[in-house]
Amino acid sequence: MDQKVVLDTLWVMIAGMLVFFMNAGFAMVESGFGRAKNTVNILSKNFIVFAISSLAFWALGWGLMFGNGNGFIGLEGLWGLGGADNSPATGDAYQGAYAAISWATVPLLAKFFFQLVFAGTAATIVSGAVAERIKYLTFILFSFILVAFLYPITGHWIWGGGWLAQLGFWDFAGSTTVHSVGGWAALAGVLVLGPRIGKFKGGKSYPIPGHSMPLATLGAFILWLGWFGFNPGSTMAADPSAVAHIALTTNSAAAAGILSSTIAAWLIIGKPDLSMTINGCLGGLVAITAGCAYVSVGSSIIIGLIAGVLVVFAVLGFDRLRIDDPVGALSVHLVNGVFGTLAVGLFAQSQFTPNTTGDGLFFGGGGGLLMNQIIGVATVGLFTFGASLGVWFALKAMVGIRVSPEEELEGLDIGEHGMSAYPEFAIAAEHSYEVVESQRPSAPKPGSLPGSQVAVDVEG
Amino acid sequence: MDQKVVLDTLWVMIAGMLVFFMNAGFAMVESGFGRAKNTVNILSKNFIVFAISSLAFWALGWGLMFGNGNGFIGLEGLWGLGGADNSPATGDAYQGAYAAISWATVPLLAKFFFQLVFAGTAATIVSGAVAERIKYLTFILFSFILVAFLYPITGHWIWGGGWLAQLGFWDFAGSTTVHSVGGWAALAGVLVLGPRIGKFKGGKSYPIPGHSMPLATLGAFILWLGWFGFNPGSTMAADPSAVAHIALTTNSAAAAGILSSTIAAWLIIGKPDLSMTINGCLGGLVAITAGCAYVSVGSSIIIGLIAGVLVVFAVLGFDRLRIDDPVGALSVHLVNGVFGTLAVGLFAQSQFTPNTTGDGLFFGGGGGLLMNQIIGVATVGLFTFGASLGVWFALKAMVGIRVSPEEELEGLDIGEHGMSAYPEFAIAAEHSYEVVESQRPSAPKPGSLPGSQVAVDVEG
Amino acid sequence: MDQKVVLDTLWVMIAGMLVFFMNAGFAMVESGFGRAKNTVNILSKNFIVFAISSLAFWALGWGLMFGNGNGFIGLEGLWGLGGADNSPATGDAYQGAYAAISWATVPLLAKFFFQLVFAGTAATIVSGAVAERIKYLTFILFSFILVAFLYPITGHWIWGGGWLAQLGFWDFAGSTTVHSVGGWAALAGVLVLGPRIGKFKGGKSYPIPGHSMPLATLGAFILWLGWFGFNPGSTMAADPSAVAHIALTTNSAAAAGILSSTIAAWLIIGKPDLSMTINGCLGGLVAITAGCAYVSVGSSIIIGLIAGVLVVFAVLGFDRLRIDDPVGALSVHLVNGVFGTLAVGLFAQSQFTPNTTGDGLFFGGGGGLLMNQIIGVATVGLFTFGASLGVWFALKAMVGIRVSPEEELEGLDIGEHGMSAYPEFAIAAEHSYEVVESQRPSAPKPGSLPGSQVAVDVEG
Amino acid sequence: MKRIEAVIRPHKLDEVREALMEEGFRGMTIVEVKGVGRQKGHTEVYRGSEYKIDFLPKIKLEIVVPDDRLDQAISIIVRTARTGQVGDGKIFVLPVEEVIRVRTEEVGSEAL
Amino acid sequence: MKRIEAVIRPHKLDEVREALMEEGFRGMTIVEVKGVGRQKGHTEVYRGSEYKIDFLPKIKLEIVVPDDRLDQAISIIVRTARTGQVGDGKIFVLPVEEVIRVRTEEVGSEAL
Amino acid sequence: MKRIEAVIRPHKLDEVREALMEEGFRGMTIVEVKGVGRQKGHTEVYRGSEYKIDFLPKIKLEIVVPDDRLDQAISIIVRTARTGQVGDGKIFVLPVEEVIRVRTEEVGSEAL
Ligand SMILES: Nc1ncnc2c1ncn2[C@@H]1O[C@H](COP(=O)(O)OP(=O)(O)O)[C@@H](O)[C@H]1O
Ligand SMILES: Nc1ncnc2c1ncn2[C@@H]1O[C@H](COP(=O)(O)OP(=O)(O)O)[C@@H](O)[C@H]1O
Ligand SMILES: Nc1ncnc2c1ncn2[C@@H]1O[C@H](COP(=O)(O)OP(=O)(O)O)[C@@H](O)[C@H]1O
Repeated sequence: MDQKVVLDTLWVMIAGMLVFFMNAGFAMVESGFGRAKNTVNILSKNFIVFAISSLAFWALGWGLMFGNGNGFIGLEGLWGLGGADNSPATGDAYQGAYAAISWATVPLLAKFFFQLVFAGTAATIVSGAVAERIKYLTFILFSFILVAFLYPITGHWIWGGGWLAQLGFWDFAGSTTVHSVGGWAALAGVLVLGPRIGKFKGGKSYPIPGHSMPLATLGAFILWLGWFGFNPGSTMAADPSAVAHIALTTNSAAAAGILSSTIAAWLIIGKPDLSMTINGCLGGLVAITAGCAYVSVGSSIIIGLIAGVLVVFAVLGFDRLRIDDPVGALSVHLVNGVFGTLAVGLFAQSQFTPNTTGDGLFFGGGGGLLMNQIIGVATVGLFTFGASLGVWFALKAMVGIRVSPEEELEGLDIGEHGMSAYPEFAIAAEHSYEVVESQRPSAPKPGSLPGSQVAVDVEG
Repeated sequence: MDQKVVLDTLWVMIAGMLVFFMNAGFAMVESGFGRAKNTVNILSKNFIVFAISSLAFWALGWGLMFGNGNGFIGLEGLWGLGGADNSPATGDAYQGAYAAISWATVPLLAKFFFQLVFAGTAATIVSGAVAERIKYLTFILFSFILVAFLYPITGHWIWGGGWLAQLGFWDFAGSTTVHSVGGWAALAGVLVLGPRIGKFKGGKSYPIPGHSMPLATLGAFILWLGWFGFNPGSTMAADPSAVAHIALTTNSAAAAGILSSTIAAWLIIGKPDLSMTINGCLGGLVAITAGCAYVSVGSSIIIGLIAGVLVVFAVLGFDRLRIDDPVGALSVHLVNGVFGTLAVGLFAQSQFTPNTTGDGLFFGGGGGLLMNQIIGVATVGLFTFGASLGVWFALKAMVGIRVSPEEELEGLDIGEHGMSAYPEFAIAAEHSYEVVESQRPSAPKPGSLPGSQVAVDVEG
Repeated sequence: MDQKVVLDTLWVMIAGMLVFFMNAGFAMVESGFGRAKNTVNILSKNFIVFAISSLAFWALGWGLMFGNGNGFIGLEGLWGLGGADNSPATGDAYQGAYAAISWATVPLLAKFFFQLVFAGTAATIVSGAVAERIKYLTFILFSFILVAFLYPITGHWIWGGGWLAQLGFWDFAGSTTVHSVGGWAALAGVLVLGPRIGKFKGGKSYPIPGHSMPLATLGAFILWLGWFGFNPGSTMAADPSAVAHIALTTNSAAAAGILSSTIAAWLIIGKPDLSMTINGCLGGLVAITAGCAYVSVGSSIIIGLIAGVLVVFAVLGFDRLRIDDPVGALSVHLVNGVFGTLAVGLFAQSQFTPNTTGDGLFFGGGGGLLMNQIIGVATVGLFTFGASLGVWFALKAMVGIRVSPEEELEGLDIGEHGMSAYPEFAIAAEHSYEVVESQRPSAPKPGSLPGSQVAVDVEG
Repeated sequence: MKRIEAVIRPHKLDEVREALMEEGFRGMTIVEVKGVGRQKGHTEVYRGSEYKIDFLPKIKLEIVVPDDRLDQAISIIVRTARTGQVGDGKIFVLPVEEVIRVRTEEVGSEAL
Repeated sequence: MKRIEAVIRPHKLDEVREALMEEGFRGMTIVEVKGVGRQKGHTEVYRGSEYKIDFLPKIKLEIVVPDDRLDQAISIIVRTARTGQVGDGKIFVLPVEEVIRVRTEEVGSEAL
Repeated sequence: MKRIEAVIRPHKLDEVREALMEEGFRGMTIVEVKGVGRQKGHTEVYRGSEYKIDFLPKIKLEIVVPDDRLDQAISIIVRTARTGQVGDGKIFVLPVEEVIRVRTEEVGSEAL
């Protein structure tokens, strides 16, 4: 067999396994940032979501995303990976229903495995933002729809040879395709759900500390590791210099994001808040995802530095907008997914991956690339946010979206799953603290934003 | 050097490392499903068992399993991996004591490393089932005997060119060779040990909830990851289409097992019990292990769906039989090890790995393959269960098998290790709950099964 | 592209990722062995340290270590990886600033990535020993200096073609270069810091149990996994027999270290202390790191057995010397880093990696190699310990090194980070135990050692 | 002096504490307890077996007050801790013979 | 009314609770406490240092009863909590001046 | 007999216990409690929001003593628990009507 096929397949499969492991990372970060009484629910969501994604992407998602079709949607080989395909043949030798990904010199099932773990990531991003109040069944249904329909459609535009790909929109490993799509779907869910009971009261925002920092930190390390599959693996080829270059830009952005978010938190909040450091790391990773193959190591450090600061301001900003995102998923995946995609338009240098992006604005390439990136970010955002909003509202009408206030107060673990995460540990009573008035201007009034309109207010 | 040797070795070593990491997965699942007071003991067992396996398999196990010999046992190159061997030479070029595994194009030590991590898995399966009451030293001694003698003997029958291999019994990655062998050894141990104090009282089964669902869930993710080494790595060759195919059947069965066990638990128990979802995932993985290279992706989904349901019924069934398995190891590894091996006889399709299984019953190949699988399952089960029973009884007579009731009540951590897993956390008192009479028919009377005959009953 | 470059790069990158993941292992071991009130701080240190290392090694460390220069220091291509370099060209074809590592057939950035994760390991070793009392900022600054200056200088001597390399000092994967360097830097820090409040009182040593054994055990498994990147990856080439051989010596030493430390603890302390078993595993791994490519599997078992016993005595010994190392970092990395390096002089056999060490003392090679190893151990130790002592004292003078006694008593989590690791769990009050007088001779008097001279004693 | 011990619902603690402090009761001590009573426990499942947790988490608030402020304190607690559902809890009043402030050795009402 | 406070072994709680409830004592409150007494603590080891844990985990069961049921309650507890080994615990009886049910403001025995 | 309930700082427990035991008080029971009083809580931050923890961890030490040893016990506790800072805690003395040792059914001072 052709050695290149062997090498590329090995690399793609190993990288895919690392990305798969990110599910464990998300599960740990999200349960660590949640409360003990909702831990079984958070773990269950994160555990089942990849199972759902596996079946949904196999059943239909892959076909919609990579099937030959028009600029908006795949139409061939839709169901059950059933299209004709003579992979690993490439180029002119390729014959089959999935021409858009025929450039990868690996068997069809290797392509599918690698793309599947990406689809799973988009779905799992949602789970953190909607945690601690969403119905288990509703989350499962939404995940299925996201991976079977929404994610593959915008995915087709970008990676499936669709109109954005033709326009010259570049997103190497998925800042937009995966992360901001997950982020927009999450934002829609958060707005339909409203904030957790007790999060915003009387014009104040009450912190709801995560119950286990070791879990959250472990999760962050696992995600960081997984990103070495996510970005360098997106070469889908064992290209030595590309893999090494991408691993390094990825790592540098993470490191820079850690530093800048820690410093920003230290300066703004007064303490180096570990939860901000973790979000900063992930923000840097998300931000470099689009450009990891197109920018220099120096640029990756700058992108990471900006991402880390963005995360801190985004967390504080969503709080003031009364948008309740328990784990910072919006700040990490949505905000930095958008930023990272735009950063390609600024920092790309043609030399790193010739015949792709060309040079960005800061390297003499003019604003054309940036404009394409803006168009991509905007259209993908509009579509995903709009469609998700529709799906969430439909689910709300049909099966309900939020657990009862009693259940939410008691914890979803008992209500949804009938069990406790830590049945033997003494859990201290919540509350019994006062919010300290900060120097920041007071939060906007209730009702001034969609999120609070639909908020459940049990205390009132 | 021959590129194929390089590629195959890289893949085998990396896959072996993933399988090695399953030890961490078992440690987390088992300690998560145990009680806080036994956590140090469970962790210690899972940590030392791979060390024991490493030495036992090196000293003798490998030789018995792969040494040239007769249909029942290896006889050449028994001790300390000491036989002549000119690996990576293969086929006619091979000369040495380990001809049965001469088909793998990798150096001897790579073969050994990969096989070692499998032997270690069999041993670690036992630890969960016998947890919370077994003496630390007794477990160590049993593990040594299992890996030095019992596992390699049946392993020789199947993978060492022995009589089952010659018969036409197929077990690609070890549903029987590894998982059901571990399961039978565990069953024997559980029966000799008897149930934990307080598990069965007055005809009722008392639930003993695991102390940490995050640990258990993390462990399940690690195991799932490890299985991408376990199954695809069992090619022992960097074969692109086989590796991709096996990774996908493996993943699909896991996903299907998650779904079906969750649904089954939801319908039967009334709630989507996370511990059942986790067992369902692992059950699906065990069940696909034998056939991962021989069945289609569609079949793998069916196998996983069945496995998930089987796990739920098996957990409930063992409970009614008063067989006390704290972590569900029997339901996962024994029941689905058997089912998965038989499933090869049903779902195998010759096209996926030509010149092996041929077609199974459902694909027009008739019942011959199924019959071979039944013979293999039965003989391996008989041998391992019988021999293990003997070993457990011998150990019971010589060093004792079970800690004292006082020690069991106080927890094995203090008794066996003199330390606490969580010395600073306030642990809530156990008990203080009532068992709810369920609609299920009441459990059989005490004493109707071997397990309860030897049970310690302190409360009585 | 040359297939060897592809293969070597894949292997180096994957191995590097495994080593990267060791950061998670260190974080888990160290936080598990620390107290709940310091957990956020320990996690933060372990999380930020790799970010710091990434930037420090990129900015300057790499250049000092591998830049062409004299026997003591690199002088070319110092800043930001900026030297000319035509990697993956090797041998005579190589042209560039980093000739010392031009033997590796991989791109420059792959070399950098792999070396970076090693530099990060050295830095993270320090964090455990100085835990529970060091200022967060001071630790960050020290880490930067260690990775930017100290580590690369001795690294240049050994791996950068410096005077020790020319002398014939061999350290395959870094028992000295990485582990004992980390250990010496840690020892200096521990002595300047003094013991934790409450550790030594009235001539007695008070145990301060770690707060979570599951975290510590998980961490140990992750480190063990990471070592399969650390040692076999140090080939920096996909050499099948070397990789398999090294993986096996590595694993055997770990297994042997587990057994011998468990037995030693059982005999000496009376119980198989899990924390000793974990340290024994890591001790075995550190000890085999220098010689993994040079010794037989049999020798690796002997080295591991010795390492495990050494760890137990070292832990007890440091305690009697009133040197307070919460996690056993000195016993693991310093003591066994030294032992492992010397073991090369004893156990090396020329056959395994020809044209390197030659035979050691026990294999007929005479004492020359051992003498070189002694010289290397001593000079690296002197330099690193001395320089670190200077840096720690300078930092103490400029920014302070130790948190206030009040903060230490309340926990660094609130003091340094303003947050709790487990805000919902009820944490039991500390203390309320009595130290049992052991049969061991009483500890030396306070004040007889540098460590206690600078000790803070709040209780007195 | 009297000691009031009020067993209340955990999520009512904030409200009770705030009301007491507003009325000038500056010191109190709480303990996490578990209670059995008329209020039904909840059912959990684990691996197919259902079981009922009889003991429910409660907070016991202990506050020592001078005799003349006893009724006021009780009425504040009753008012703020009530939801009207079974399980709101009980208030016990116990006699206290002496109070001493450790720091100053003040005794009696001075020490509160 | 009296308050019985019984410090007992944790694993005896179930039995004591069941016996009390069978005899019609429907409400009680428990606290996890630690006790020092004649019963010896156990020894732990950590990294080679041995230490003795002096405080042993106990459950304190608090139950307020009308005067006329005091002896009955005590004898139930004594009977069910006893193992005969040192460390079985103690029962303290304290006077209670008033009981109020938060939900209904009933007082006295009515409130129990 | 009297029951002394002393709310003290957690890190003072060892000293108080040792002093009591040296003077022959062999039994006592402790509970982990949280206290509000004059002592200020500390501020934590989480994701940018600051909040003040009002309840501070304290230890409540309960010790039942014969009437004639009451003053001695109190003075030991006051002496060893004091740091001089606000928050040192309080000692409450409550009457105890009866003490029974579960194991032997001894009553009164014998049972202590
Ligand atoms: N006799 C009693 N002695 C001590 N505590 C009691 C007693 N009866 C009830 N309690 C406590 O009061 C709590 C509430 O009592 P319950 O009967 O459930 O509802 P209600 O407060 O509405 O009467 C119980 O959970 C328990 O902690
Ligand atoms: N004087 C006391 N005051 C308060 N609690 C006490 C007192 N003496 C004993 N106790 C409690 O009773 C428990 C049992 O006492 P102990 O002397 O060990 O055994 P026994 O119950 O057999 O006399 C102790 O652990 C402690 O919680
Ligand atoms: N009226 C009270 N009733 C019950 N406990 C009290 C009362 N006042 C104070 N306490 C307890 O005493 C502790 C210490 O009181 P505080 O006013 O902070 O300082 P100080 O002991 O110096 O007076 C509090 O944390 C609380 O647990």
